[in-house]
Amino acid sequence: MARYEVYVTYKEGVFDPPGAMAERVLANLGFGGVNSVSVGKFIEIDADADIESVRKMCDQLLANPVIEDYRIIVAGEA
Amino acid sequence: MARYEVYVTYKEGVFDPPGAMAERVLANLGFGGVNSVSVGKFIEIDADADIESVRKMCDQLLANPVIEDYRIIVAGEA
Amino acid sequence: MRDDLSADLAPRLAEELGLKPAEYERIVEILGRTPTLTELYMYSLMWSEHCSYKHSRKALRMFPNEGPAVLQGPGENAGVISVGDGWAVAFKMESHNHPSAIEPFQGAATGVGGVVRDIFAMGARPIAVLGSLRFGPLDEPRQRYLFEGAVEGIGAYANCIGVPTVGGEVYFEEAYAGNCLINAMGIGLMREEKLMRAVAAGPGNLLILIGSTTGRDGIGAASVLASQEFDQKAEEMRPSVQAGDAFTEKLLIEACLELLQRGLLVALGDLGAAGLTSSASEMAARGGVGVEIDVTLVPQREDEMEPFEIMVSESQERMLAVITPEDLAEVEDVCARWELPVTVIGQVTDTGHFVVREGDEIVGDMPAATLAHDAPLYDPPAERPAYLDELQRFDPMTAVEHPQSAEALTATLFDLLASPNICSRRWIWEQGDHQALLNTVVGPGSDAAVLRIGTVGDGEISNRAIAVSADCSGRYCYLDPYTGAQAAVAEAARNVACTGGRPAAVTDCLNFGSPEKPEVFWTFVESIRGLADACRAWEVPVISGNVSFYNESFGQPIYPTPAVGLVGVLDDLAHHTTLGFKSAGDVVVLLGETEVDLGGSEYLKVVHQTVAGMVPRVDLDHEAALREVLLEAIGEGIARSAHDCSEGGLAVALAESCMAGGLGADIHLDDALPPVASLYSETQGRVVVSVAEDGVDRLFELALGAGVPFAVIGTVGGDSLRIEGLVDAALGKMREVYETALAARL
Amino acid sequence: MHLGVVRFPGSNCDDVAYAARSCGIGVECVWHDETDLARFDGIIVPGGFSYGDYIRYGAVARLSPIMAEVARFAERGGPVMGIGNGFQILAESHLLPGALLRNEGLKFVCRTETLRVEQSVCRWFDLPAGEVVEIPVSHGGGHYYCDEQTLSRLQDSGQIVLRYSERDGSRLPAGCAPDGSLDDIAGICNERGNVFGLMPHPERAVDPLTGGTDGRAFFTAAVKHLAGTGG
Ligand SMILES: Nc1ncnc2c1ncn2[C@@H]1O[C@H](COP(=O)(O)OP(=O)(O)O)[C@@H](O)[C@H]1O
Ligand SMILES: [Mg+2]
Repeated sequence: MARYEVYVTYKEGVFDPPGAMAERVLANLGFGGVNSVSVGKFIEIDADADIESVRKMCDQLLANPVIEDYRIIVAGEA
Repeated sequence: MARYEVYVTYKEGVFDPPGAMAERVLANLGFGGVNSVSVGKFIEIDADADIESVRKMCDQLLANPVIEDYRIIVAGEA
Repeated sequence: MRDDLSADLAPRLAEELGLKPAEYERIVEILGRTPTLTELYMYSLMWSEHCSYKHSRKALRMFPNEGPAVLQGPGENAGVISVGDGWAVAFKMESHNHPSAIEPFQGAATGVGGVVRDIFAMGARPIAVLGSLRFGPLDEPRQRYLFEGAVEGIGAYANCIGVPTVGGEVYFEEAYAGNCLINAMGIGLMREEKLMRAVAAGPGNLLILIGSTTGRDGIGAASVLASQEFDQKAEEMRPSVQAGDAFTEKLLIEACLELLQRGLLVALGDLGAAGLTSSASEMAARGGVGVEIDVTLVPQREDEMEPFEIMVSESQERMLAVITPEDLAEVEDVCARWELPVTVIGQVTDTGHFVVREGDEIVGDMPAATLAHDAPLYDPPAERPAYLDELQRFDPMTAVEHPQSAEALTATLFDLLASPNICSRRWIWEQGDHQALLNTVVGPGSDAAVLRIGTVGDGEISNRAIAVSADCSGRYCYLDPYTGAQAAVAEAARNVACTGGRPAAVTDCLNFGSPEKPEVFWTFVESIRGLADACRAWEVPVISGNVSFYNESFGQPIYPTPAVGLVGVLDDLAHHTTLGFKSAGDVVVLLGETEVDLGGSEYLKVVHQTVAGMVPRVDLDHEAALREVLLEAIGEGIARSAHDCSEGGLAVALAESCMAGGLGADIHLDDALPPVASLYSETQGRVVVSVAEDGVDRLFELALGAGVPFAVIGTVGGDSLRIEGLVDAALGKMREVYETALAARL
Repeated sequence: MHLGVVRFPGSNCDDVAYAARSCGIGVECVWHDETDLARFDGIIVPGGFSYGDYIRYGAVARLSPIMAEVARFAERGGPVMGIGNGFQILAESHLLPGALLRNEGLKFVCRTETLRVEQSVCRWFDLPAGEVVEIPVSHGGGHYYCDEQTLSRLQDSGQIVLRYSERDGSRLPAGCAPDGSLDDIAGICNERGNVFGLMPHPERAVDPLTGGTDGRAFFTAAVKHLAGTGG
């Protein structure tokens, strides 16, 4: 059983509504110096599967290639 | 300017409907051996701020301390 | 038994679980032995305030529950009334105050989920949700967080299950700063013959669990949280917060309604507070049968759950049903189609006992009815609060300086229109889908929502409708709980009548502090008496409700808040009315008479930061007569708009009719009252009606016949509200203030 | 004339079916595991919350057996309309370009919006360009996004069907679309004009009692068109 971590982020140039909102609200809350915030997904998968199939899971379900990139990390045995 | 990565996950025992849905759909798609999927947030912050203020940003806005845990990583200079 | 407790450990654990020593003794007496761990948990939850109503049950008996239209009164998951032509409507209001104070989004969301399950447990398709909400003032960040989270949570959940959010109410008062109130009202529609009850029957029949898996989340959450005083100890209670799964709820609605449609269910009930324990014991008690559950059969979300955890888990989105063994295969097919797990977890027996097994081992065996009904009932002492005399002695007319000039009075109108308790709630209701199901004839933003009776899915559309409103001024109830409670029903009934609906029945959610405090308990009893007297006089029965005690923080109780949800019936949709003025030249009429009633008013609060005085009295006969005049006038098609006077008085009511209609008005008031009273008095029993010129005589005749004071006060037209000598407010400016006030505070 | 309305768990198929019927169109709700659409002259993917919109709007619905059939149906030139969640599903399925993101203000919006009909190749729709209609929106994820090249392609080939607009049909000031949509886009179609997606809900505007009647044209136009093509 392996533990995979998948990071799903918006592609460059895609508008990120939660990120943009967070930037605005953080500034309102008085946090100076925040240049940018982006909000993506952090998906943890425990599976008896190789990284190739995890890639397929991402392509088919977990990410939308039109707007998102993803990165998979093998985080060890689960 | 530093780059921080924040990982937001559900606290143990809090039900994660999207994660449960992903498990089911992946199984239906024929991915065997998926034991568990959890869906959290992956937040990237570029800011002129120390980790203490990033922690405050998380407590105040980016994570919901009642149901979520978070982890901050300093990912380097942005 | 495996869960055996020693005779000296058991009472100590009982105490920790909130049972009083005498209650523990009673359990031992019932069982004739020391309870097991599982039994102790089950009793402690069933006998908690939340599940047993042990402090409130006696007082609740004051409510009238019967009437020709009532198909199901209190005691079931929701009340049900007939609304004509074979249609029935189920409704119920429920609190989720304590969970929401910890996590507003999830608390409010799961509150909606819970009340909606109560509705379809009766066999009705959920058709509407309303929220009755109270927070502290919005200048505190914590209050903004609670408010925004709760609004979002209600919307998110209701939207996802495709049930429109058609109305509600919200108030901001210091008294709720430490303890917000989140009450959700659910409404459902069915054909009368489909009425379903949670009554187990037929020994040998199967108990099935449909929906989500069972986890440790919310072990005793609702019951424990709702039975304890609430301080800033939120941190420690966190693990009992639960996340809602609206999609599973949507599947449950569809699957359960299909099972019902096919006649496959003997009984159906939802799992709410105290989970399986409560649902199964109540079903068994109602049916006079026993039940047996094997916890190992219950699908579990977490590892190594103890039997007691499974029995009291409050995991959301689960339903319990009784079916015959022959129907199991078909039931499984239906659930599979809706991708919902369904599991046989036990059966109905003829022993009258609730037996809990872990495989072959028995871990609990109790007379089922004792769980559901035998909690000791209390008669807590009640004492009129000492502060009332002083508050009521306050005379607003003499105690403070009032604005006199037209300029100052106009400025006051704008201040009131900007008050969070009066301004437009658009910011809230745009976050909820109020149109799904295609029957919303009048959505939020009017006096009452009007929903057409019918199901577009079956192509069945009728000419009938229901009108619904949720109301309660906690401030009035604080100053005078008896009158305040009457004012709550009076306002709800007026709101419904303003749209053309005849009040039919009421649900309530009684939010109070600790019943163990005599002064709080007095306000509780007085409120019930007020509601009961009004409901009895108007023959509007109370068919369901909910009590939420221990709404306190740091020993400070909230305002007594008996929220009322009222449903009325319109026999013909061709005659319904909204609050907006319709055309220039129409005549503006005031039904009812203004008196000097500034005690407890929004004016006093906004302008003088004062909550004191005698609240407006409620004249039960006058209110009834007023509604008859309105219903006649609307039924005959002469009333072109109708809007009741509530917070902010006549001036605010006129302003709202102007804004809603996009038309100004020229008004002349000769009530011989001090200007501030003319404009901002909150005298009950008043409605602003507009009629075409040729309708005035008829309306006068109707009012005269019913003995309702009638005054022509002006005409519709222009682009400002001009009240002679007192107010001159441009429509555009009023709108700007009224529409932006809420968002501006967030 | 026979339209199929796809029913996923969580979709509001009944609303659309009712609206279409009230405009004189024969409709049938089709369960998401069906794989034969041959009997239909057109397909509507309705609004709602298919699979709760967990993971992403429309992400799970796109994987259901019927969507492969809908793709084939569209490929053969069959008319397909996605409303609200249906638009999101068509975008996820790549039957329409771009994607729908969360509303810019992060809040769900339910209100009636003014829409201007654009000059387009959309075959679901025969209202004249420049016409203004009032249709309710009700969504949390209606922010249309695509990259710049796609946007200019949409423009050049007449694929922008509806825009949020002022009452008089003029463009909104920047940032005033209810969801922050790119270029105020409320509805687009594919190059051939047979696949149409829109966030507003015309099915909520077919009855003067409940939301007006401007939505009827979205259904009656289909009737005319489909009749004209012998469907
Ligand atoms: N929490 C809420 N959710 C949805 N609609 C609300 C909410 N609170 C108030 N509203 C709506 O805003 C309008 C004004 O509310 P309110 O001032 O309480 O009306 P009234 O004084 O006539 O009872 C009503 O149509 C009501 O349904
Ligand atoms: Mg009113």
